[in-house]
Amino acid sequence: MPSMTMIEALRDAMDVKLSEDPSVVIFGEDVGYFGGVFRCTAGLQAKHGQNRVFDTPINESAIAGTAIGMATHGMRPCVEVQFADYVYPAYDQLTQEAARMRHRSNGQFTCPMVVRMPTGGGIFGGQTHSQSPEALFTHVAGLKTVLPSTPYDAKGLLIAAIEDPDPVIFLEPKRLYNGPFYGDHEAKAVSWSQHAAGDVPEGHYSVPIGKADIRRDGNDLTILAYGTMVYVAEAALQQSGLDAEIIDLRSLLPLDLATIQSSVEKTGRCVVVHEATRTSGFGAELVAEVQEACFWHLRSPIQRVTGWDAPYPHAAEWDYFPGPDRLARALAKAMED
Amino acid sequence: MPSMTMIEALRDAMDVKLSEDPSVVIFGEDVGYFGGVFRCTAGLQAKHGQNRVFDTPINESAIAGTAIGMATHGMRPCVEVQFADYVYPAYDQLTQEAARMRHRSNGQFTCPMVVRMPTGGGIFGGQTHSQSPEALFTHVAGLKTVLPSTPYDAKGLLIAAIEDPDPVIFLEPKRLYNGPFYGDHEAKAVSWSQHAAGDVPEGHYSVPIGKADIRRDGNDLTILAYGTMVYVAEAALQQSGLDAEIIDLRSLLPLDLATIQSSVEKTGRCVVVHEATRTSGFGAELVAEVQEACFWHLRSPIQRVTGWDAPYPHAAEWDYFPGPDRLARALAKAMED
Amino acid sequence: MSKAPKLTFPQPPARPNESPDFSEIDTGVAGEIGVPPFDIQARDSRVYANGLIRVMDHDGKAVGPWVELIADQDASALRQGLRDMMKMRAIDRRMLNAQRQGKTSFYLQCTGEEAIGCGFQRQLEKGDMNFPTYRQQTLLVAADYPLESLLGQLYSNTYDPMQGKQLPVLHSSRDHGFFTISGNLGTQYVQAVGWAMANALTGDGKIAAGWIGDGATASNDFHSALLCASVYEPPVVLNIVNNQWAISTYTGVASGKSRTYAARARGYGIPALRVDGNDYLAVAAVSRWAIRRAREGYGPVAVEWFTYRAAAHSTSDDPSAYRPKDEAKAWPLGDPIERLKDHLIGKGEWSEERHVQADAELLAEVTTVQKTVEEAGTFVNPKPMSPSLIFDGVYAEMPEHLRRQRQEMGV
Amino acid sequence: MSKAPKLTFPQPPARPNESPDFSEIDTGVAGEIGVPPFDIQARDSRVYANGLIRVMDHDGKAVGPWVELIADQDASALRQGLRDMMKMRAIDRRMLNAQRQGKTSFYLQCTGEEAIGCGFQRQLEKGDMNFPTYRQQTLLVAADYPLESLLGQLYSNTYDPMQGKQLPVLHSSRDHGFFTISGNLGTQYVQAVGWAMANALTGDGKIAAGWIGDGATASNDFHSALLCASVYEPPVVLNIVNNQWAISTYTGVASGKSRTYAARARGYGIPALRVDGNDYLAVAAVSRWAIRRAREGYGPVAVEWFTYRAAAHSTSDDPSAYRPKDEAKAWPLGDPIERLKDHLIGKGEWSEERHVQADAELLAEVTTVQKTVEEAGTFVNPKPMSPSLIFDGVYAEMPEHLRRQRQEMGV
Ligand SMILES: Cc1ncc(C[n+]2csc(CCOP(=O)(O)OP(=O)(O)O)c2C)c(N)n1
Ligand SMILES: Cc1ncc(C[n+]2csc(CCOP(=O)(O)OP(=O)(O)O)c2C)c(N)n1
Ligand SMILES: [Mg+2]
Ligand SMILES: [Mg+2]
Repeated sequence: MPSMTMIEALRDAMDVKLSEDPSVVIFGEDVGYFGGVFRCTAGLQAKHGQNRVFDTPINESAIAGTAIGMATHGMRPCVEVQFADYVYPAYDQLTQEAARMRHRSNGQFTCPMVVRMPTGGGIFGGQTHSQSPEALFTHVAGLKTVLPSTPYDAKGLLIAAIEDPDPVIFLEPKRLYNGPFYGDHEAKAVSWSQHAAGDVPEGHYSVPIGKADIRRDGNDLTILAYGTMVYVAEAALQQSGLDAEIIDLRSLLPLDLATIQSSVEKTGRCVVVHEATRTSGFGAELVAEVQEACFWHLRSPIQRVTGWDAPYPHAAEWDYFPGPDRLARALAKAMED
Repeated sequence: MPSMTMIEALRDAMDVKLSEDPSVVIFGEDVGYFGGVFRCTAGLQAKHGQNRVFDTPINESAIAGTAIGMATHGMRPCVEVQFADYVYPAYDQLTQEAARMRHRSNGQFTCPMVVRMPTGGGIFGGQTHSQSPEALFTHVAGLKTVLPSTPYDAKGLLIAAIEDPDPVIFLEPKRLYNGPFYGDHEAKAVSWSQHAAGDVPEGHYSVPIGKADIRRDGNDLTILAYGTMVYVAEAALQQSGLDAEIIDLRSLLPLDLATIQSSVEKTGRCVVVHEATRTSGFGAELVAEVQEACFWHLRSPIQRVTGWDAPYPHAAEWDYFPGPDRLARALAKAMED
Repeated sequence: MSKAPKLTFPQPPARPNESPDFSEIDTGVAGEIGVPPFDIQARDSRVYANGLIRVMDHDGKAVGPWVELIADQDASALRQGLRDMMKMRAIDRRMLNAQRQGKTSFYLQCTGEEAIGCGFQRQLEKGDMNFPTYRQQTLLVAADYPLESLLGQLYSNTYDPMQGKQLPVLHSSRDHGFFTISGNLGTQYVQAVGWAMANALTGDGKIAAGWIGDGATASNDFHSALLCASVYEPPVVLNIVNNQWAISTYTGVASGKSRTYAARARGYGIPALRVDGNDYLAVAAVSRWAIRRAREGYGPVAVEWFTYRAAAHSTSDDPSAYRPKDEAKAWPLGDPIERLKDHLIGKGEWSEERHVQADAELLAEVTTVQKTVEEAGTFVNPKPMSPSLIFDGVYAEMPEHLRRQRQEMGV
Repeated sequence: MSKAPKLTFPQPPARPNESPDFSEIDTGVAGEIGVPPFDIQARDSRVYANGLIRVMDHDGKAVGPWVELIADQDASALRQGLRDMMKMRAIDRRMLNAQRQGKTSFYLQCTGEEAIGCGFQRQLEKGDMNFPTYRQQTLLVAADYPLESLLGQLYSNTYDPMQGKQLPVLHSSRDHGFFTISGNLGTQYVQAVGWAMANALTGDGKIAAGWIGDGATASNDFHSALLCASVYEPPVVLNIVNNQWAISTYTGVASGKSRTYAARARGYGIPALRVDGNDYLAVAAVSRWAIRRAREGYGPVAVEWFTYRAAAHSTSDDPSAYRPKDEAKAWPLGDPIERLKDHLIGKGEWSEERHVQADAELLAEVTTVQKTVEEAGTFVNPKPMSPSLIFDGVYAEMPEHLRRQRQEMGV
């Protein structure tokens, strides 16, 4: 099986769908001729033509708004927002329009579209290239929100997202584009070719939206993670030596509560980790669901390890980024009593 | 003491600040000559002139963006968004600009401004006149979010918000504008003149941002509510006959965790109620904080009673609105075991 | 003469207790502005964007070069246009009443603006898509949308194709080329451009029409729409309905110092025209020109329909608080129904008697349907549908957490 | 000739491996466009918005009516302008290098655009406020901003007035009339209008200047800004820096079929001018006109500065992937430094020798400061500040939950 980076896997997914389905179109800022600032669409315009892959003006609400028009007409746009930090101008179109179409028109108009965007920090991008806005989308009924952590899932989930009958927010942890990241920026970079999850089948396959992946079986406690934090969790376990179960959520909305519940019922302890700011972050929703579903099994308070409630700093990036040390401390805390 | 509706109390707060402080300006759609579609600013332009109170084009991001420019210059704009459902075009300016100014400029530029908006349902407004977007703001570091439930608090909190050195999102439960609402739309409407909280002192006073209000002492369990839900909670207690403590949060961010914690440590049971959709709603944050702070005191799972994860419907409004019956059921559940 | 900077605050010509004053409005002369070629460029459309295209003169005669574009519109076609407008007004009359009686939660009229949607719709083909605002029910009426569905939506009962999900007047009918209306202003304008891009990409031969009010031209999506139309040149007609008011706000607060809304669109490199929206013949002719031009691949065009919102903004509004009571009567371009009526009478193709009779017939038709529909439930006397409908259509397939919530609802 | 609708996709004149082609660009004739009166209306500004205002002719002579506006700019003033630009370029050279050596995480040059910010800033008064983009460091340099602070921000060390909170190049200095830069494009353009509204409301006699790139004119805030400027007419100069590229995207994808960006602004009812941004004299003259006009209460004006982004977008970009390598050299309006240098030499006020010497001096000055600043820490060899700074300034007073988080951080 060929080994791919997450960038190549995403590109391959779009290539597959462009080839299979004439209603698929790809557009966004710098995605056409150039192929995207992260190169995710490189070569796709040359291969499929300008009518299928093109550049847009710098206006995220226009990207979303035109995509909605196309999707309600019957096409399947898959658009890119250059950084998740720049999705806010499109927030109205995505949450009040794309998310509402099917419901408000009672099925007359539907909105099968995908909005891809690089998310998360760890690249010294400062407060406007590092944000994790997932919770702003999981609060919106009518949207689905997914976030892969491997090239294999990235391709499979993106194909599933493009084929989904409803709008999907597709968050790409940019720190994982070229390899897994275990939270130590001074350690030698690992490439996907050195990781099993870098093996990506050619052609069409999909990973179902709404199913979590148990990345590691364990009995001491359950770690709920997604994106870059999955690898931070692995690193934290190295330090703590605990036998934790690591669940990679992959899909935040809909959420695979069944998998989470059976794990926490088994371990009785739970730690939630994400990069986004804590207050009203997606971790809050996870804690709320777990404490309700597993209350009688919980043996210690559910811990949240998150980005601090402050803008993502440039210089102090590694004091902000929830790394293995901070997570390990929370794991220890969760094991108390 | 004069009795005021919440509308009159808000107007009085703006009148007081306009009179006291020349740097205060009020603007928004239809707020100038006409005085606002809910009449909150009626008479203010006639009294204070067009330079202090004026109409704007229908562009919420322009309202926010110009307000930010004025606030960073040194003025204190207090702007109105006609319905909270229409704040999304301003989301980028409010969350990426207003919220970030002080931090990113290291204090060179600050942004003392208030964004008022009517929130919540119960007026047959359908999905675009009934939303409760508070959780979309509590996730944003740098913003404060408040939500009064009485005319007294409305005036005191609005004065505090206008005087606050940082941007404040000021949500007004529109179903409470003219009187308390106990969740039964067929019951005879109660006016604020019939309610003690309708007594509002003249002149300047303020209610501190960040302090909750214990609306009812009780020992059986703790109900965390805000806005319209405070009255729904009172009605639910009528039905259930339980001796619950009702906490009116008033300020969501910053949150008065101390008051919440001591209450739940006393009662050992907690129910959270809000009108917003459940997933990633502010209730999730409350549950997460309470379970962490009060884990060893909790005797049953914390319940969430919320709007359903669907757009706010027009016809089925009362099946969507979290009323006394639904809350009473949750209270009973919380009392089990 | 140097002066200190001061802010300007656009003012309407008259406020309550002042007498209406439209002396600033230059209505031009009927027939004076020509028909531009299909390949006209924005830069050459100045006279069309800053002037006012009119076809009917003061005696109701059709004059000027636009007449031949609608040469095939014989008397029966025009009578149909008249009936469309009269039917719309009959519906407004009945439904305003119904709301006053508490039978619906909300209503909104389009009095004085009937010619625009009625005249435009009759020039469209099946499969073309309008992205309307809440004030273009005329598009449905002139598309022969079943009255049962139209009224059913207003009553939120079983006749409502949307099952009461949406606020009254936020209609949707894909089959009638009427896109689902959002309560959020502006949002659909750029969606219309996206739809038109799909028209071009799929080569389906259809076009899209965006609709926006003068006040909502201030919204960001107005800009996005014009921008994308200018960049990609899809087959879209971008309609701007300038009815002088946005609730209580004078149109000057949206136009600022722009000469016209058409002129603003022209700045985006899009050919633009300004048209008397109360002149059914002008509406029909310009609509046909714009729609054909788009369909034949000449790209986007913007049309400002110049009119006046004669009624209140909605049943929640009282205009006497912000404008002179009799301002509507003073509108220099009259009433669209009266004008088409006079035109037809002048041609000997209509009469006062037939008009009165038609009015009665239409009112009767509406009233009959209204009775039937009301039996399925009104706001005062609702016949609730299953509450579980709330969860239908949030997604194509209901996810687990919605199933749990539906159970919790206990239905 | 009817055709099926097809989408258009704006294309640059040349792509890699093609030879640069600017034959479509009409540079007009230096001195040909006059100076408009302060009370000019948008409708009368067509020639200024569609033409190109130039002062220096091909031999570097100052010609035409704009010259007298800067009659007081004697040789020493112009030499200062030249030094400002040369200093900026020296900084770019050194800092590009530093980034290549890994001493900073990121850098971004303004090569070829130096005249615009340098020329504009020298016409402002203390207290006026710029709302710059990341490519207007020139505004700081020409405001004599301390080099230590400028470089310190790039190194995110203790010399950084923002304590490393922001990405390199996102400067802020209220005292130097330089608003804190956001990474989000466009947002500050409408804020500039709001600030100018405060200038008018407080009567402080100051003005605001908005800055935006050609690509970012597509953003919603560009529209909001022009709209509010048109409605309220505050003292604001709305600058549009058209450098032909937005990262890899050709300016045509932002302009669409608009003739110029100035023409788009004119559609909003705002007088607009288009100026050769590589002509320091034209920049100085038009800036002075626009700034004075705003200060004297004649309202907003939009200025499109026509230039070319000679360097890469940033250190993360490689333009050879999307445009001809030697396109910059082919720019018909030359290089701003070379042109002002030639002008001064032509006047006998400057020489090749003095130029070489000045270059060396400026490079030495920058290098010395660079050494000092680097001692406080670089990206490869950081001297971390207290992590708890993360929590400073989120709010004026640190709320309880942030205190708890700071404790949790363990500092
Ligand atoms: C984004 C948004 N902001 C505000 C509103 C509230 N609102 C509803 S209608 C209206 C006035 C619109 O005026 P105009 O666009 O001229 O259309 P008209 O009502 O005159 O047909 C306003 C401000 C809204 N619906 N959406
Ligand atoms: C809202 C937003 N969208 C996208 C970006 C990513 N981005 C950064 S610079 C840039 C190009 C800007 O081009 P232009 O406005 O012409 O300015 P220039 O770089 O040419 O000076 C883009 C797309 C951003 N910073 N903000
Ligand atoms: Mg209007
Ligand atoms: Mg550019």
